[in-house]
Amino acid sequence: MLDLKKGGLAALAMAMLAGGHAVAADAPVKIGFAGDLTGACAALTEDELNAVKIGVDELNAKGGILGRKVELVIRDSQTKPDEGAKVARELIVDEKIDVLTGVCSSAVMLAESAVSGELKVPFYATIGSTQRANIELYQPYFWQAQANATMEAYAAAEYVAKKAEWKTIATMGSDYEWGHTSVAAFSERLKKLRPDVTIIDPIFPKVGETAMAPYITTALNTKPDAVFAALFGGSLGSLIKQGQGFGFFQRTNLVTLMTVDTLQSMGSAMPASNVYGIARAPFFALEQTPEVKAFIEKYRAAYKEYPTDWSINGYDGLMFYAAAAEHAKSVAPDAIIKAISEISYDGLRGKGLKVRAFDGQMNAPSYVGKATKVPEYDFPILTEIEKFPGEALMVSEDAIAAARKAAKK
Amino acid sequence: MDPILSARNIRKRYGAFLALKDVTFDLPRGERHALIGPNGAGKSTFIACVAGQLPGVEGKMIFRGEDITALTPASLAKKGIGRTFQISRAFLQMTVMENIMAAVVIASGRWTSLSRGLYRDNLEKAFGLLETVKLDDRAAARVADLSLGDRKRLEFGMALAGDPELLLLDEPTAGMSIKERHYLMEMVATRMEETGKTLLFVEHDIDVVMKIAQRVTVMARGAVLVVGTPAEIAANEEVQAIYLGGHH
Amino acid sequence: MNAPAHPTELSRRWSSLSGIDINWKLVIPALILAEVINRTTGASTTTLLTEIIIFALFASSLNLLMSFGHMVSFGHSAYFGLGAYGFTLAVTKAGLPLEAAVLLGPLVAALGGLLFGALCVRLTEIYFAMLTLACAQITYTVLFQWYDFTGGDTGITGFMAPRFGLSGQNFASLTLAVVTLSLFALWWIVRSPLGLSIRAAGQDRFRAEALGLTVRRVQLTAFVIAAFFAGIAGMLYAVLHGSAFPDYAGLGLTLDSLIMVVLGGLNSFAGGIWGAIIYKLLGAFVPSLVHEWELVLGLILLVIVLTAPKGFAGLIARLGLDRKGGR
Amino acid sequence: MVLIQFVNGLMEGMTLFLIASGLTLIFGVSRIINFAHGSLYMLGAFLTYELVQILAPGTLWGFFASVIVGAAIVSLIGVLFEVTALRRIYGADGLMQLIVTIALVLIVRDVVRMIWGPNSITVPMPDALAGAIVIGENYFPLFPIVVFAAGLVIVLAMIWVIYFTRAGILLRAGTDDRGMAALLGINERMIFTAVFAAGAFLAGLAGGLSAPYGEVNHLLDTTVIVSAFIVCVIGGLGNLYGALAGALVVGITKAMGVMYFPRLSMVLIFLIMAAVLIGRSLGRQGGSAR
Repeated sequence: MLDLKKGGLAALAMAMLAGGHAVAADAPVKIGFAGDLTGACAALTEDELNAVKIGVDELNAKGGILGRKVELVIRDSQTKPDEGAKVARELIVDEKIDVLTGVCSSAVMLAESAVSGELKVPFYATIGSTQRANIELYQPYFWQAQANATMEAYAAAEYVAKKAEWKTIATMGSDYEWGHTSVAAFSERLKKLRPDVTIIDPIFPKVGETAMAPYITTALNTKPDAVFAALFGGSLGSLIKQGQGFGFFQRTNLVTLMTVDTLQSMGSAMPASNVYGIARAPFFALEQTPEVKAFIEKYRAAYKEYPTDWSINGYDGLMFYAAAAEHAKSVAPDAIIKAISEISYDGLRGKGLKVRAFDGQMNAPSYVGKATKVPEYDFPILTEIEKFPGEALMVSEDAIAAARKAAKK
Repeated sequence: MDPILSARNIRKRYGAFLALKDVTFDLPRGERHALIGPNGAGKSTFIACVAGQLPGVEGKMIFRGEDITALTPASLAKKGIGRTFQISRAFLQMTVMENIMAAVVIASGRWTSLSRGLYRDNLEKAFGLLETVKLDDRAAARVADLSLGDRKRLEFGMALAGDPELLLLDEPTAGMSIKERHYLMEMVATRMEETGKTLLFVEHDIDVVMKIAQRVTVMARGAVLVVGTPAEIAANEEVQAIYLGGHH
Repeated sequence: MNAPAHPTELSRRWSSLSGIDINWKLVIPALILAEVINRTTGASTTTLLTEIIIFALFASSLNLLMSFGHMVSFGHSAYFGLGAYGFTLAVTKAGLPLEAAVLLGPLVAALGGLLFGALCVRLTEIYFAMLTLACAQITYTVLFQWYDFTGGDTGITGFMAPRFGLSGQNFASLTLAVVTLSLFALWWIVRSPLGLSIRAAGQDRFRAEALGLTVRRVQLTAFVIAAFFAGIAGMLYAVLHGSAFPDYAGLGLTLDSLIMVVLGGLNSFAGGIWGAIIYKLLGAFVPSLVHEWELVLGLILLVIVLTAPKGFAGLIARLGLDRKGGR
Repeated sequence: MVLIQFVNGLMEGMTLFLIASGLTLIFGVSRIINFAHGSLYMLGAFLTYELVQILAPGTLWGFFASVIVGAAIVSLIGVLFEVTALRRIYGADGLMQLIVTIALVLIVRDVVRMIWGPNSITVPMPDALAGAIVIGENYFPLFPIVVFAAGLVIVLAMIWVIYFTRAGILLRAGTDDRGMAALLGINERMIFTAVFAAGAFLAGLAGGLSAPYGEVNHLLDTTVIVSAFIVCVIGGLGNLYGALAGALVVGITKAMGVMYFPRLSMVLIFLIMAAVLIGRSLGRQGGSAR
C-alpha cells in the first residue's frame, strides 16, 4: 500500500530539509549548540544558552574569532541521547560547525561525545559532568569546562571535613550514575580527611522522586549531624520543603547542590539555616572584577534576571574556546585540541583556567557555602563561601589511568 | 441409543442468583432438539455451559462418553461442539470468504501455518460451505455490509467448518423476519438431516420450533419443566399455563 | 461440487476474496524514490530517512498487534530496547562478531516478548495494556540500574563505528533493504493462515474460541512476532547511532510508536509506515521552525486526529486514492 | 520508625488518590483514557501559585481559596477541551481519544513554560501548616495531615454525590448502561461533559493542594500521570473505592520499601501493578478470558 503520493510528499519534505550548505573559507566560525532545550534539562540549558548568546554578540562586537564572524546554530536534543547524537551529527555534517556544545544530561553528553570523536570535531560541555567522559569514554576532541561530578563531591567533602563538630554524616543520592558517583566520591574523600567521622550507608531515591518523606525519615533516624544529598530538581526541592515538617533543619544540616536557579526557585521556602550548598559559579561569589560586573549587568538587562551558574559556565566555556582559537590562530580541530591544554585563561570564574590534556578536564573551581536570606536579594544566597580551586579536586592522572584500565575489563 | 450429550445436575450461580438449578438433560445422537421457555428460564445459560463459556459450573457434562465439564470453548470445539451466538459474532472487518476460511483454517488445526497454499487447498471446502448457506455470491463482501440474515447464515456456515457432531444455536433467528427465520432453519434442518449430526437450539418462535424440532425441552426458572415431542408440548397444560399463556 | 479448479486460478480467486491486498505496482516506485532521495540529498536527510525507515518497521510491528490482533500495547519500546541492547551487549560483553550480534538483538527481543507476552495475554484490553507497560518499565529499570552490565543510565557508547563504518547513504540503503524484507515478512504473516487467526482472535475472541482457536496462544505468537520485528528495528537503531541507552526502552518511545500507528491509521497494514513518515517528519521540521515546537506539534496532532479520525490511511481510502487498502 | 513510615505512606497515598480520583471518574463514565490529567493537575498547581500571591500569601484561607478557585478554572479549561476536541471523536476508536489527550499534554506543557518559564516555582506554604505535631522524638508534619483530611472530605463528598443525589443516580445509570441512560432520557453528552468537568476539578484540586509540598514546574504532568494511572488500575479502573485502596497500598508500600528494599524504588509501583494484574489473571477461571 505504499504509493506514489506518499513518496511525493516525502521528497518534497526532504528537499526542504536538504538546502544548500557550501562553506567558504572566510565563512563565519560556527558554534553548534545541541542542547537539552526541552525535557528534564530545559531550565538549565536555557540559562546556558542565554549566556552563550551574549558571548557570541560580544565576540562579534570585538570582530569575531580570528576576524571571522561568529554564528550560533541551535538545535534541541530534547534531553534524549539518540536525538542529541542525531542533531550533533547534523550540525557537524550539514551545518559544518566548528565546535559543538550545549549538553546538560550526562547520557546526551556521552552520545554527542561519541559523535564528536567519530567525526573529529571539538566538543565541550559546561553542564553535563559525568566522569565516564574522563575515563573509559574519553576521546581527545572533548573537554569539560566545568568541575565534574567527582570534583564537586570532593569540594563538599573538603568543606564538611572542616566542620569539626560533625561526627555522623548520612548520605543520599538520586538513583542514577550522577547520584552514585557523587555519593561515592564524597564518602571516599571525607573518609580520608576525617577518619573519625561515621558515614552512614547511602540511600537512593529514584530519579525525580518527589515524595521524600520516607527518605527524610530514614536519614533522620540515624541522628546524623549532616546529610549529604546528591539530588537536584524536583527531589531536592521536595526534600527541603517536606523536610521542614520533620524539623530536619533543626535536627541536622543539609549539604547539597545549590546553584542560583535552585536558590531562586526555593525562595521563601528556604530554611533559615542549616542548608549548605555546593555551587559551580554563583554570580555573587565571584570575584567582582569589571568583567564579572559587566556580564551580570548585561545579563540582567537582557533577561530581567540574574545569571545562574549555568549561564556563567556557558559564557566562560565559549570565551575559553575563543581564546584557544586565537592562540591556535585556527579553528581546525587538531589545532584547537592542542591549544586548549596550552593556554591559561582568565575568565569569570577566576584566573588560570586550563584543560588537562590527559582527560579533557578543566581545573574549574567549585564553591560551597551556607544558604542565607539577605536583604540585597529577594532569594537566598550562599554566604561563608569557600572557593575550591580545581587543581586540588582533580583526580590524578594515575588514578584516571587505573580507572580506564579497570573499565576495559 | 446412548445420548451424545448428557448433563447431570448442572448448576450455575451468579452471586446469590441461581441461574440453573440442577439441570439434568439427555440429548440423543442425531436429534434436532429445541430449548424453549420464557425469558430468564436459563436456556442461553445452559447453552453457554455446554459450550464451556462460563466459569464455575457445578455438575457434570458428558459428551460422547467423555467428561467435558471443565474444558475450554476451544477444546470443546475441537471435540466436535460447534455453536453460534445469540448476537451475531462474525468477524466484522473481514470478508465473507475470510470468515469462512478462518473457520476452516482453525478447524483444520493449522492456524500457525505461514503457507498460503493452505488457502488454496481449502478453497473448495470453503466455497462448498458458502454454497450450503447460499452466500457464495457474496464471498467478497465485508461482513459489516451484510444483512442480519446473511450474517446469521454465515455464522451457521462457520460453525459447520469443523463438521461438529453437536451444533448449538443460541436464538439463531432473533431479530429476523418470519420469512428469513424459516429459510434459515429449514436450511439448518436439511443440513442436519443430510449429515446425521445433532442439533440443540434455543428458539422463541413456536412455529419454527414445531416445524424443525423433533423433540423439545421446556425450561422455566433455571430448571427443566418438561421434555417431549412438539405435539406433546403443545398439548401440555402446564406448559401452556407457564410458558405459552404468558408468552408476549 | 465443482470440478477442481486450476491452482493458480484458485489462488487468484482467494486474493480477490480477501479484504487486504497490497498494490505492488506502487511498492517498487516508492522504494526507488526512497533510494533517490537518499542518494541526492544531504547527510541529515539521509539520517532522517534512515530513522523513518527504522521507525516504519517499529510502528508496523506494533501495528501487527494493534490493527490485526487488536491488542493495544503500552510497552512496545521494551522490545525495541531489548533488540538494541541484545545487539550491543553481544558485542561489548560477549565479544561476538557484528554479524552474529546482529542476529542476537532480535532474538533477545523475541525472548523478552515470549516471557512478558505469556503474562500479558492472560489479560484483555486496558489491563493487558497496563501490564505491557509494567513489563516495559521493568525492562527499562533493569537497563537503567544494572551499571556493571548495561552501563546504566548513561548507556553504552563508542563500542563500534556507527553504521558498521558504512557511509550514511550506504547504511540507509542497507536499512531500506532490511526493513523492506522485514515488512514483506510481516505482510506475508498478516496474509497467512496465522495472520488470519491473529485477526480472528483480535476481532472476536469468543467467536474464535468457539471455532476451536486457543486465543491466548495465537496472541502470544503475535506478541513474539511483534517483539522480534521491534527488536530488528531496535538493533538497526543501535547500529545507526553506535550506542544504546535505556531511553530506547522508555515510555517516550512507546508513546511515539502509539501515535504513529494511530496517526497512520488503524486497521491498515500501511498505517505504521504512514505514521512513521508523518510523525518523524513533523518531529524533524517543527522544532527547527519554532521554539515552541511542542505546542505546535500538539496542535498539528489535534488537527490531524480531528479531521481524519480514521488516520492517514483511512483518509487516503476515503479520498479513493488507495482502492485496495484502508481497511 | 515503622510507624512514621506508615504514616508517611498514608499521606502519600492520599495525595495519589486525589490525583487518581478524577482520572478514574472520567474513565468510569466515558471510557476515556485522559492522558492530559497530569496537565490539568499541573495547571491547578500553577494557578494556585498565581492566586495565592493575589489573595493572601501565607494565610490558611488564602491558600484554600486559591486552591478551590484554581480548580474551578481548571475545570473550565477541561470543559473547553472536552467540548472543542474530545466530543467530536466519541464515536471513533478509543485510541484516537488517547492521542487527542496526548496532544493536549504537549500544548499545555509549552503554554505553561511560556507563561511561567522552565524553572521550578515555589508555592508558599500557609504559615499555620508549616509546623509538625511532635510526639517524643517523632515528627508528624502538619501539612500532609491537612491534605489527608482534605482528601477524606473529598472522598466523602464524592460518595455522597454519587450515591445519594439525583446527579449521582443519573451518573450511575450512564456508567452501568448507556441504553438505560438513553431510556431515562438523559443526554449522554451532558453527562460526559459534566463528568469531565468534575474530573478536571479534582485534578486541579489535587495539583493545588500538593503544590506547596513539592516542586512545581512544567514537567510535573508526566511525573504525575503514570502513577495516577497505575493507582487506578490497581484498584480497578472506574472504581472509586478501588482507587482509594490502590493509592493507599502504593503509598504505604513505597514508604515501607525505603526501609526494606530501597533499590526497587524506581520499579516498585510497576511491580505492584504487575503483581495485582497477574494475580487477577490467575484468579480467573480458564476458558473465557474476560
